Amino acid sequence: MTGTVSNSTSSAGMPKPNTPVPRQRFFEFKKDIPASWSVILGIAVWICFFGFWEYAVWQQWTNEILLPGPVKVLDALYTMFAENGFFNDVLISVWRVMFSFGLACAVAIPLGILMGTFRTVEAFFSPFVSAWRYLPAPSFIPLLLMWFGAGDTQKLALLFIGVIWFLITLISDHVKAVPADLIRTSVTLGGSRWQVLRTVVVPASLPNITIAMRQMLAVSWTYLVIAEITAADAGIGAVMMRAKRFLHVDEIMAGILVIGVLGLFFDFLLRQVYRFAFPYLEGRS
Amino acid sequence: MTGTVSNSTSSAGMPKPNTPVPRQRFFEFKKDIPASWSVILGIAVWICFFGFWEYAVWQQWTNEILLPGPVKVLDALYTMFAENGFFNDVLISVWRVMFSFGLACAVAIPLGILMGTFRTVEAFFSPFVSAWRYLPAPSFIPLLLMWFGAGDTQKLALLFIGVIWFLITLISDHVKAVPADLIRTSVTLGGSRWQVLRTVVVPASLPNITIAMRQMLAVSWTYLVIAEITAADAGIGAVMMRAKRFLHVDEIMAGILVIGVLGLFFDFLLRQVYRFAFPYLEGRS
Amino acid sequence: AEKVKISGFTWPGYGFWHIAIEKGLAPDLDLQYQTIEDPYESFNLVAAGQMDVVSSTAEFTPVGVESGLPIKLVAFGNLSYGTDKIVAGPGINSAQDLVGKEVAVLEGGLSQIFVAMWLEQNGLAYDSVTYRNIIADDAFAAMIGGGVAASEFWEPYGANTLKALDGSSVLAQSKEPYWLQQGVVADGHYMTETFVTERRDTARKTLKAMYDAISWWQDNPTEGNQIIADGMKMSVADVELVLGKDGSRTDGGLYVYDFVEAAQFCGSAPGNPPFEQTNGQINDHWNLVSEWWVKFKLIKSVQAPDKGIECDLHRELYDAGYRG
Amino acid sequence: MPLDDVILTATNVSKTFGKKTNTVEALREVSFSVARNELCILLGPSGCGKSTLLNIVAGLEDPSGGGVSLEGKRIHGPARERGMVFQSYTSFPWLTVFENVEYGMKLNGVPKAERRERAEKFIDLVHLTRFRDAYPKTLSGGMKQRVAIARTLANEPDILLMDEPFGALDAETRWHMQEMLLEIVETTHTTILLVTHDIQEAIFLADKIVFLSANPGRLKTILELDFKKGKELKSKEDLIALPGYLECEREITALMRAEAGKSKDDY
Amino acid sequence: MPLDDVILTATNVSKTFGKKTNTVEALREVSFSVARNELCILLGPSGCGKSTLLNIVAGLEDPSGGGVSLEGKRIHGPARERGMVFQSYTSFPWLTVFENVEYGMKLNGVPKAERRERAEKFIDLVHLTRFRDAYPKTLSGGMKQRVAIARTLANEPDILLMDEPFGALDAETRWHMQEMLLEIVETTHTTILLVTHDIQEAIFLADKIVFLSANPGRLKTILELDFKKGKELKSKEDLIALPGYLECEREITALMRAEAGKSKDDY
Ligand SMILES: Nc1ncnc2c1ncn2[C@@H]1O[C@H](COP(=O)(O)OP(=O)(O)OP(=O)(O)O)[C@@H](O)[C@H]1O
Ligand SMILES: Nc1ncnc2c1ncn2[C@@H]1O[C@H](COP(=O)(O)OP(=O)(O)OP(=O)(O)O)[C@@H](O)[C@H]1O
Ligand SMILES: [Mg+2]
Ligand SMILES: [Mg+2]
Repeated sequence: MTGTVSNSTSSAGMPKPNTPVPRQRFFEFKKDIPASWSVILGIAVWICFFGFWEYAVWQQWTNEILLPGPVKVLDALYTMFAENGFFNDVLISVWRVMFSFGLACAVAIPLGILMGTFRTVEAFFSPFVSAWRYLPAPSFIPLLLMWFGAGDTQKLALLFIGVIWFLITLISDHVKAVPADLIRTSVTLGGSRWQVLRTVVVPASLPNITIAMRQMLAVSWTYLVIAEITAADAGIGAVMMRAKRFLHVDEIMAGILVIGVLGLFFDFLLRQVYRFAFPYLEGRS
Repeated sequence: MTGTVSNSTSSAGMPKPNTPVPRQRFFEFKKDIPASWSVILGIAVWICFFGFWEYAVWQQWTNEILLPGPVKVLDALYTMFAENGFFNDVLISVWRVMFSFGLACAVAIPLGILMGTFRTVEAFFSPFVSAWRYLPAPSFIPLLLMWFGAGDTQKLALLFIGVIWFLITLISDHVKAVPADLIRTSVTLGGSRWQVLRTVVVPASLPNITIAMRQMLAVSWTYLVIAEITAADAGIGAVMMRAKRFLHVDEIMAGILVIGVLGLFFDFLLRQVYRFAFPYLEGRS
Repeated sequence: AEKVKISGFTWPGYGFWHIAIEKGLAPDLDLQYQTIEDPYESFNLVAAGQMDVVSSTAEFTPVGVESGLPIKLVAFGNLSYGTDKIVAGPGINSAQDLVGKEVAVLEGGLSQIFVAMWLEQNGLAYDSVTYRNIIADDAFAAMIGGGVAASEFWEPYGANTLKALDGSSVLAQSKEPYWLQQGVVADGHYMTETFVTERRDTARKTLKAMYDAISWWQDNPTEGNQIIADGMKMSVADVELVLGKDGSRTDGGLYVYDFVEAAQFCGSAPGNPPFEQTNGQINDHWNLVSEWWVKFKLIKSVQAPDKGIECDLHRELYDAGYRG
Repeated sequence: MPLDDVILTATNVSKTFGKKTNTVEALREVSFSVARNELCILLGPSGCGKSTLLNIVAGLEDPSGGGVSLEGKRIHGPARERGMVFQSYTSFPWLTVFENVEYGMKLNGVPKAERRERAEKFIDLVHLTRFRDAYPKTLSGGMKQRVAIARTLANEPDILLMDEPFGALDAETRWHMQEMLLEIVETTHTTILLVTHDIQEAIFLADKIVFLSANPGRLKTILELDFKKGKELKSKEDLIALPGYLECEREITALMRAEAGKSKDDY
Repeated sequence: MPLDDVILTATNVSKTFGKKTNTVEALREVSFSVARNELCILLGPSGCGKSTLLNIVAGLEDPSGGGVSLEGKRIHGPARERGMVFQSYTSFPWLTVFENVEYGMKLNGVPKAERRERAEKFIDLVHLTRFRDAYPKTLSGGMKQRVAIARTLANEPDILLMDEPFGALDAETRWHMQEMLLEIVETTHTTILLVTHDIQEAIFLADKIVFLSANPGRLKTILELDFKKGKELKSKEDLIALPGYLECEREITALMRAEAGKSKDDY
């Protein structure tokens, strides 16, 4: 034995055996808070918001025609669903967003993957894609009308060009971040370029691609109203447009509400897809 | 000596001293390409684009009223600058985007930092901010007109609400990613909460906040046209709006072109700011 | 049946297309009505050869012609009969009070001419105010928010503004005899040149179907308004606000021309249209509007009316004995 | 070392993570003390709770039971007196070497002139004088750790806590750092509590080794390295040459092996 | 080992990075060879070009001069014959342990039944049978590296290349891995070329050590570890107990020290 084992070194300076005081402060760095707090705070913000809104209307701070109170909006929402067949419009809008977004993904994912993988592809497309990100989508409505007519295709095309450029950029950035060592591993195991692409680059970037999709789906919802203003016979945006023509602001607000709820719902859905599709990921959101 | 030093182990299987063939393939994983290739490919895509466009117009594939050729667009652009005082409109639009974006940053940066730092702040604001991301900005034009009048404020407000929610989300995500060990280091050096916030959280997240700003500035440009359609006497969007009323599609396209160029220019500017403001960062873009 | 593509924005004044469709008034045509809220997008579709008929406000033709758009105004559809108003905010009681202030109009639209003419009528220069491009949908909010001193409105915005904004008042409205006589604030129906020339028979049938619908509506106003409300997806109350309840054409905000009146306005039938308008006034209207667009520097010159107006369809119908 | 010169005492420190159903017992009633000017090593198999214990001493975590006192005063929360160096590189990338070292003193309101003097002294001590105005990005991993050490020392803590400070460095750099640390102890007489699981490192550096056993972390034994007493070690070669070194390494290796064997498959 | 049983030969391998003004000479005319079934270690100070050399052997980089041949054939580009294990964890997170090990064989069109059999054999070999269907996220660093090793071995390379495979692991896990690697060599008689800068690791594992000097990387010496010849080493304790071990460690330490001293400030 070169060391001496000493078991109890308790000596001077022993602290009194008082139970430690758990410090629970309201503002603590990066400290997780109890789930109950989250829920309470999350509800609190909405209560504050709706409360303030109703109060502002009640106090007549603003014009009631232009800013009806939340109760009136909910009432309008009920009427729209119960009597005006609004549900059908919602379905049509959801279909438009989903379909156009699906198309955008079908183009952006392969292109983004190729751009992220091969510098040559990137050098070719990147200047083009970056410039088109600034595209003011509404300005393209006349061209889209001409090319696609006044039907659904035109609206789908508008939603498509509203998100495609950002989507490509995000995806190619994520693919660029695939660790080089994963690719090198596959190559030294005898993988051909096509095999590496299929068995490494794609699965490695898929989780982050899904996150990019979630972000851009949110943007797609903000374009819905613009897309459905033009030549729309149905859809949430068309209903809001008509409501505007006859100054039914409560219906417009109801439409905004529905879009918000739908957006959150699909965000939640994609979160779940992420969870279930990538069970192998470390505990990330 | 426990090992034996053997100097030249050259023996059987010596390869012929032919010079190695450098494999330079066009599609190589993550392999940097010569700068000259980048430039050539980057120019190539624009030549392809403009070439195809001019060809399509020349072959009369589309209606010339609705899709004038690039030459005609450039011609219109020249006239607009030389004769119609378009430069002034451009300045006004730039000012609007910059000012509203500055305001958005002034709100989003502190709030995002607090949300990223303290879970309680996040729990309160996050449900609210996520829902408002889906906000279809154009639907708020009447309310903004009512609150802010028909002047500049209203347009600034629209540009503001178009980017603020995403900006807050992005910034708070980046702040959340500040390494906990940096914060803990400061705390064990005796830093108070305010000191930690000021001397660690802020400088550590600032580079990524700048990147988030770059991304959202791009989005801000896409909203410019929507903001300037209503009640605008000047600005790129107003000019495009008038051009639309009188079917001057070449001017609309010129407007789009200018917005694209401005977008790229400010992106470049922020990239430079990033470079010069954060010289201490490892060789990242 | 032959397909005819028609478009217009959500406005009861164009609702007769729905009646024509619903009641099968053009048995051998397949009329398809498409709602397109921005008329300029309808004209874009015309340029692309994808639209045959567009219903819109009546002032567009000179602009379209100068841009080379292959389009003709074939009929004056209706006259604003009180639905359009110039409403002033608190403290503004006369044209004089407006000098140097901002007025919300649809730039390059009828309302701009309406305001400009009204200013001149009151002895002021047409450019003594600043025109702000805010459509009526938004102008209500803009007036409440301040900033604009007056605005040109159609219903229901005018009535709502008067109700919501204390001290607001009507400065002018389209029901006044002068405006009715001038016929400035009106809707028209446009057809593409190819449609008019190459499918003339169809064009005639299409026009006839619309006038049949108007007659039918005059006889069955309640059911007609219901059809229009359903077709436009608006409430019956909103339709009645504009078209009236009893088919008399004078108990709403719009006066709808029947076939003979429209033909007279076009100069394709003998006699004078109502409101002291003259036979063939459509050409004067063309010149009036064109002159204003030149003043506003939106077009370069006034062209001959026949470049943008086609009144022979009415004449042929009239000659064939049709009377609506 | 007289027993009454104890600076830090941990008494029956326990720690349980998680809530209700899903709890992990990381530490169970661990007691030990560190004497003034001592370099005490916390050694033990992976996951035995070394980092948790160090975090409790630093005040970054609260113990579930028991407590720690410094200079006889019960500790609450993190403080300047207990500076910590982490395994990850924590030199602030936006500050130069000098500014990094000065940072802690700035937080504590040390006047500028003194700050400058002390910073330069400690930069010298860790051999970074040449890099005084360089940003961390231009430094190697070892150099970044030296910045962190200098920064903490310049802040004059009563005890320096280090959690595997050399764990991310390559073998060769690790040597240099260990030798430098002994040099620093020689000069500054700082009290150090250092976590590692590298046995050679522990033997080379330690005055005393506190060995924890795994699942949950309990005090297994405290080793006083008698064979090193009075010897001056400057380099690893000196250690290897020391009689008793091999025996000591073998003994600790056996201890480690016994603990690690408990969960053989999960290495 | 007869000299004519050489499997890999590197001849005058040079490598310069960068272009025109801004070049780094990483390797200058390095020649060495690896015999069949040998475990050859590339040792040298940090930045001496070990990884670069290994990458050239793997075919991931092209040499600027000289060349490498395997089984007498000049190599071009990466290939199945030269499987590589990296320091970073490269087990594919989206595949289970079994699918990871099977992966290389799938690329090379090995039929399903054989794939399964071979995969299970190598999973056994690295003691991961219990974790056959687990995803890498549930594995520790050491286990991830074992997956990578099994995957490469199951692909039956002529030579196994490893770049600091245990560099990111903690000391204790590193032992286990080293011992396991010797076990594997015992069983499979694989030829291995391994990069490290841990001297103990090098001595423990090597049949032969190729020592590179720094700035630029040149061959300094090749060491045959005669004191280990014929001895059976199962654990680190065996090595420590072996006569001649201390002397060998001291000798290599001195070599290393001499090289590292060249750029003292940059450790
Ligand atoms: N925040 C936490 N929440 C839940 N469990 C934790 C937390 N931190 C640590 N643990 C658990 O406590 C035990 C001790 O962890 P700790 O990090 O202190 O070990 P360690 O000895 O430092 O290990 P290593 O040598 O790997 O650094 C482990 O079982 C770990 O999983
Ligand atoms: N892609 C590259 N471009 C430019 N220089 C490089 C590149 N890769 C390596 N180098 C340089 O070549 C030299 C050798 O690097 P290498 O990574 O091979 O060393 P190493 O011996 O593996 O070091 P370590 O022990 O730190 O892993 C270093 O000076 C390094 O900076
Ligand atoms: Mg630890
Ligand atoms: Mg290396």
